[in-house]
Amino acid sequence: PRSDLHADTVVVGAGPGGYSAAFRAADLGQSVILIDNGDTLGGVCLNVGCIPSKALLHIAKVMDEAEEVSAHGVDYGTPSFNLDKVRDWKKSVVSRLTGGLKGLARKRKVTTIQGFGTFGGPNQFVVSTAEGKKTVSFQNAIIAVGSSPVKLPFIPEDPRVIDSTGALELEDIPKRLLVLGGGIIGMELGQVYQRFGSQVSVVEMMPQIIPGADKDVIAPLMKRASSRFKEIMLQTQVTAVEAAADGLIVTFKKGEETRREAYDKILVAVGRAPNGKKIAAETAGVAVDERGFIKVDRQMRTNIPHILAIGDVVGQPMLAHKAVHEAHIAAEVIAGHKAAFDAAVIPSVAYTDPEVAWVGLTENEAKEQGIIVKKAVFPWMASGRSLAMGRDDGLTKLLFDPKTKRILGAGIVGQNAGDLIAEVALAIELGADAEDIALTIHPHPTLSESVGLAAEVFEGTITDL
Amino acid sequence: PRSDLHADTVVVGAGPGGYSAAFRAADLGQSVILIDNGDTLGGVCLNVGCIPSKALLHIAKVMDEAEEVSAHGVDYGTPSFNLDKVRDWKKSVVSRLTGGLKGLARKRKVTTIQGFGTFGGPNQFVVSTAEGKKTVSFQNAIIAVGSSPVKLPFIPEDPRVIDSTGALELEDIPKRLLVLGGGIIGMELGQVYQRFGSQVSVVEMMPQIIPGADKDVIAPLMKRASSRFKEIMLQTQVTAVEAAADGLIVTFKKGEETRREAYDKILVAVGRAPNGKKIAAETAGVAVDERGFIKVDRQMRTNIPHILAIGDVVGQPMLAHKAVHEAHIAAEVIAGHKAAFDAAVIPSVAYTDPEVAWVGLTENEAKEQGIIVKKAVFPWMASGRSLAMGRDDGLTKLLFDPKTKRILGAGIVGQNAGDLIAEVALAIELGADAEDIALTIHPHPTLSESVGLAAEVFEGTITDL
Amino acid sequence: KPLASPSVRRRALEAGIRLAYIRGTGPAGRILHEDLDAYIVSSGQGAMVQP
Ligand SMILES: Cc1cc2nc3c(=O)[nH]c(=O)nc-3n(C[C@H](O)[C@H](O)[C@H](O)COP(=O)(O)OP(=O)(O)OC[C@H]3O[C@@H](n4cnc5c(N)ncnc54)[C@H](O)[C@@H]3O)c2cc1C
Ligand SMILES: Cc1cc2nc3c(=O)[nH]c(=O)nc-3n(C[C@H](O)[C@H](O)[C@H](O)COP(=O)(O)OP(=O)(O)OC[C@H]3O[C@@H](n4cnc5c(N)ncnc54)[C@H](O)[C@@H]3O)c2cc1C
Repeated sequence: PRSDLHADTVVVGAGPGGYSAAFRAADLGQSVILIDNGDTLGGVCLNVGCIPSKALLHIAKVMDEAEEVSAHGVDYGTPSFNLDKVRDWKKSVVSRLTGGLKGLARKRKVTTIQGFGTFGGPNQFVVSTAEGKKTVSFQNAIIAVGSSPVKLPFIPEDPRVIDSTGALELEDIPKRLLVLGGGIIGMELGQVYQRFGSQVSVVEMMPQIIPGADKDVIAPLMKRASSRFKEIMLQTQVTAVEAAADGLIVTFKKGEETRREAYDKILVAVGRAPNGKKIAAETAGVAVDERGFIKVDRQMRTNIPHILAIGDVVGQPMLAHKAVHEAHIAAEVIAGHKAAFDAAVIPSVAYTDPEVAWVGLTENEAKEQGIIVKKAVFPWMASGRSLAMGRDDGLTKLLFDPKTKRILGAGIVGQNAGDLIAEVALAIELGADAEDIALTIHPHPTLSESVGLAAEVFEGTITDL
Repeated sequence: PRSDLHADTVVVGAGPGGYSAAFRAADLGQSVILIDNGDTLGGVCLNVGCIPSKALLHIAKVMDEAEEVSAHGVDYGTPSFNLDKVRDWKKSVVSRLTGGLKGLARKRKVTTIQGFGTFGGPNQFVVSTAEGKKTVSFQNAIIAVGSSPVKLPFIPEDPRVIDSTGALELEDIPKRLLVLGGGIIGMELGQVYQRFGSQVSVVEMMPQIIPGADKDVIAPLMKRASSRFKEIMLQTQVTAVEAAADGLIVTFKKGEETRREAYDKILVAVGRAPNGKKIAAETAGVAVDERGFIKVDRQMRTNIPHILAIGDVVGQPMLAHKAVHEAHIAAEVIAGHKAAFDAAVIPSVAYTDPEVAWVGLTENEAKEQGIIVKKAVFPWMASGRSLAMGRDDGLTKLLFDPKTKRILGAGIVGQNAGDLIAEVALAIELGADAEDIALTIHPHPTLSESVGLAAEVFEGTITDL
Repeated sequence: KPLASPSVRRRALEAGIRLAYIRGTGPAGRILHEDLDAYIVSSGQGAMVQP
């Protein structure tokens, strides 16, 4: 053969998108090769994203709760904190999952190649491996190369400037940490470092943190974070960073005012850029836009029909569950199924404390798009379960079409919000209306009850407010 | 007037059923009087049931987690435990909610009377209050008198024998506690006392704890509880209890074998009996069965059409959310709406660690009723979020109709299972099938994902196993 | 947009049917599997019905 290796379907990138596509394709009878340059399968999400961040957030959460129950009769005092052990535990969680993936690949006879892949032509990848270059030919390819942290040009190369990957390495707990970017990743990692002992400042250009969510939904997080962080600077720009011996001197600009402040570390969390430009896509004729995104149709096909793309590299939202959903579609399309992306909504979650989750239409979007919605809010102050967890700072907001009463969206903030939002996602997909949700008996006392109760607020049948 | 007081609708019992019915009736324009003999509104659930038990379980959970993170690098050592403060906190949670109810009653101009009510005729209650007897007449009445702990005749009256109410008072933490009954309440309170320092034994007549749920769903709870409790005796009967000076001597019978063992306290949690016999129902002509249940139709009407009944007193399952749902129907029926009990399913939750939740058909029921189901299980060992919480012992089981693929039931065990079950309740109410659930994008990494993944197991599209 | 659940939408896609042509008989006009079955039978596409 002209190539060293061949498979029906070759997938490049073994993140949630890539491994899911490879496994689904194999389950549908294809021979599959999965190429990734990492040491382990799982991509960003498992190795340096979703999973390690959630493991650290879990530790932080337990520390918060231990502190809180100390006021309620179970006094823990200050724990002895061993950063090495925390890091090891985080690693063990990641390894268990990436090891699991390896087993799943083997079980499915998916061949994995460790190396960096670029197109060698419309039916070939060239993979740079430890043993040299290998060529891999295919009938169909799936590009799942994901994204990388955005770097800011005016920030110097300095070991004290880290991105999310660096932050998750937990090299040390800096005394003064500046988080550049108040999005999901910045807020999650900021809370971890604050809990582990850093004095955390967050700077965000937009007028609110986590700009995708509505302001009222963000408010409880903003309140809690503000009381624990040193400060949260909104509508503020970083215009310069100077690497001095005793700190990184940052210049902030808010309106006309500028200010300088020193930090021990800076975590840059201003977004992620797609990796589309790094795979010699032009060699295969695959179009990549100037930002590095690869455009696909609803079947996940690029402009070259036998080459598909999925996950972060095809566009926003850059979320693991979107990548997996697209992965299944791509594999099914290649297998000849008539699948297409048809999901009505993709939920978003910030795994902060409190958690913030939203799905479907937000109030901001409704306003922008001129869609008239009626909102119904259930404040968790009236939730027995939330109070029994020592917390009263959540809320469940549902947005309905005032005419059809159909559910259009939801924003939830509070403990387990990320779990609760799934019910609303299903409700939206099924076209449920307020009464469908209100008349579904939710177990008491749970937090999920708040979804039913918010629907009762809409219906005017609520008796818990 | 012939009576001291009069209202369109009089509700007796101010538990979740009673207060919800009273508030809904008031919102629908009725004048309402709410009678309860307790010091505060809220009935069993708020005062000595759902809420205080969940508050204590929260403390126990945090203690468990603090112990677990100690192995992961954040060492807490043994906390200083102050039972008085724990009790005070529990009380404060309860007071905040019962105080809230008082405000809601006032806002709605619902008159509350503290006293024990019995029927004085088909349109009258006689209430024994601190200031003497008062008569209250009505057009319509709603009986919401709830239930009381079952007492066992062969157990002596002794301060060391307590029921759930006594257990929640937290008078002390006995060294050796026997929990009589391995149902939800027994297992919840058993875990609280174990965590707070008791050596806990559980005795249950049935072959499994929490007999309503399927065995595989109970297994992870059984495993955790077994490793922490002194023992869990199944298929074992208590035949005698003797009050000795240095302990309560209990005789157990399992098959042909008998055994005696001493305990410092016994918590009797063998079930609850309806309070229907205590309200002189015959005076109004309302039929009460020999066990104390009041039979109602789908509109919640008793045999006397203008007298309705709701909640624990009308039958199983004795759950707060069932009571609230029935309460709304009763109030709406009285207001002339064409409402009727029409919910397909009522979820059940044990707020143990791990939580156990189930809804709709169980495998046991399917077998008994000869219904053919196909089950799909997603083990949480493969859930990144569960592992990131330091736990791998959950599972999500969905039951489908093999022909229509419609979802019929679910059993979930693991952290937050009680929150996750709501999505399945909604799915069942809406007649969703496996594909509807599998194609709904669940956020990653959450525990709610396990519901989508179990549906993928059914569909054969799963790539995480 | 016609109201239909994800599985109905997927089946319609597989059968090459535009949901806009189908009248839903479910609550709020929701298009059910049965409606899709009936449409397929009436439009002579019976062979495409999958159990
Ligand atoms: C700190 C952090 C936390 C996050 N938390 C969440 C969360 O909680 N929930 C969520 O949904 N999302 C989260 N995300 C986003 C999530 O990680 C991504 O959306 C997801 O990983 C995208 O999956 P993917 O398959 O598109 O690609 P990726 O996971 O980015 O994987 C791409 C893989 O391809 C490899 N690769 C790239 N180019 C090549 C090449 N040319 N040859 C060979 N291999 C190549 C990369 O090394 C990588 O392994 C988080 C991200 C970060 C950084
Ligand atoms: C420890 C424990 C934990 C529980 N946990 C949960 C849980 O987590 N989730 C759940 O769903 N359920 C739980 N339950 C069950 C739940 O408490 C009941 O299902 C619920 O309270 C029933 O509500 P109700 O309105 O029928 O009556 P109740 O709550 O029983 O209230 C009845 C009220 O009527 C009063 N009353 C009775 N007779 C008279 C009279 N003649 N005159 C005046 N007043 C009268 C009583 O004093 C009481 O206040 C728990 C129960 C216990 C004991």
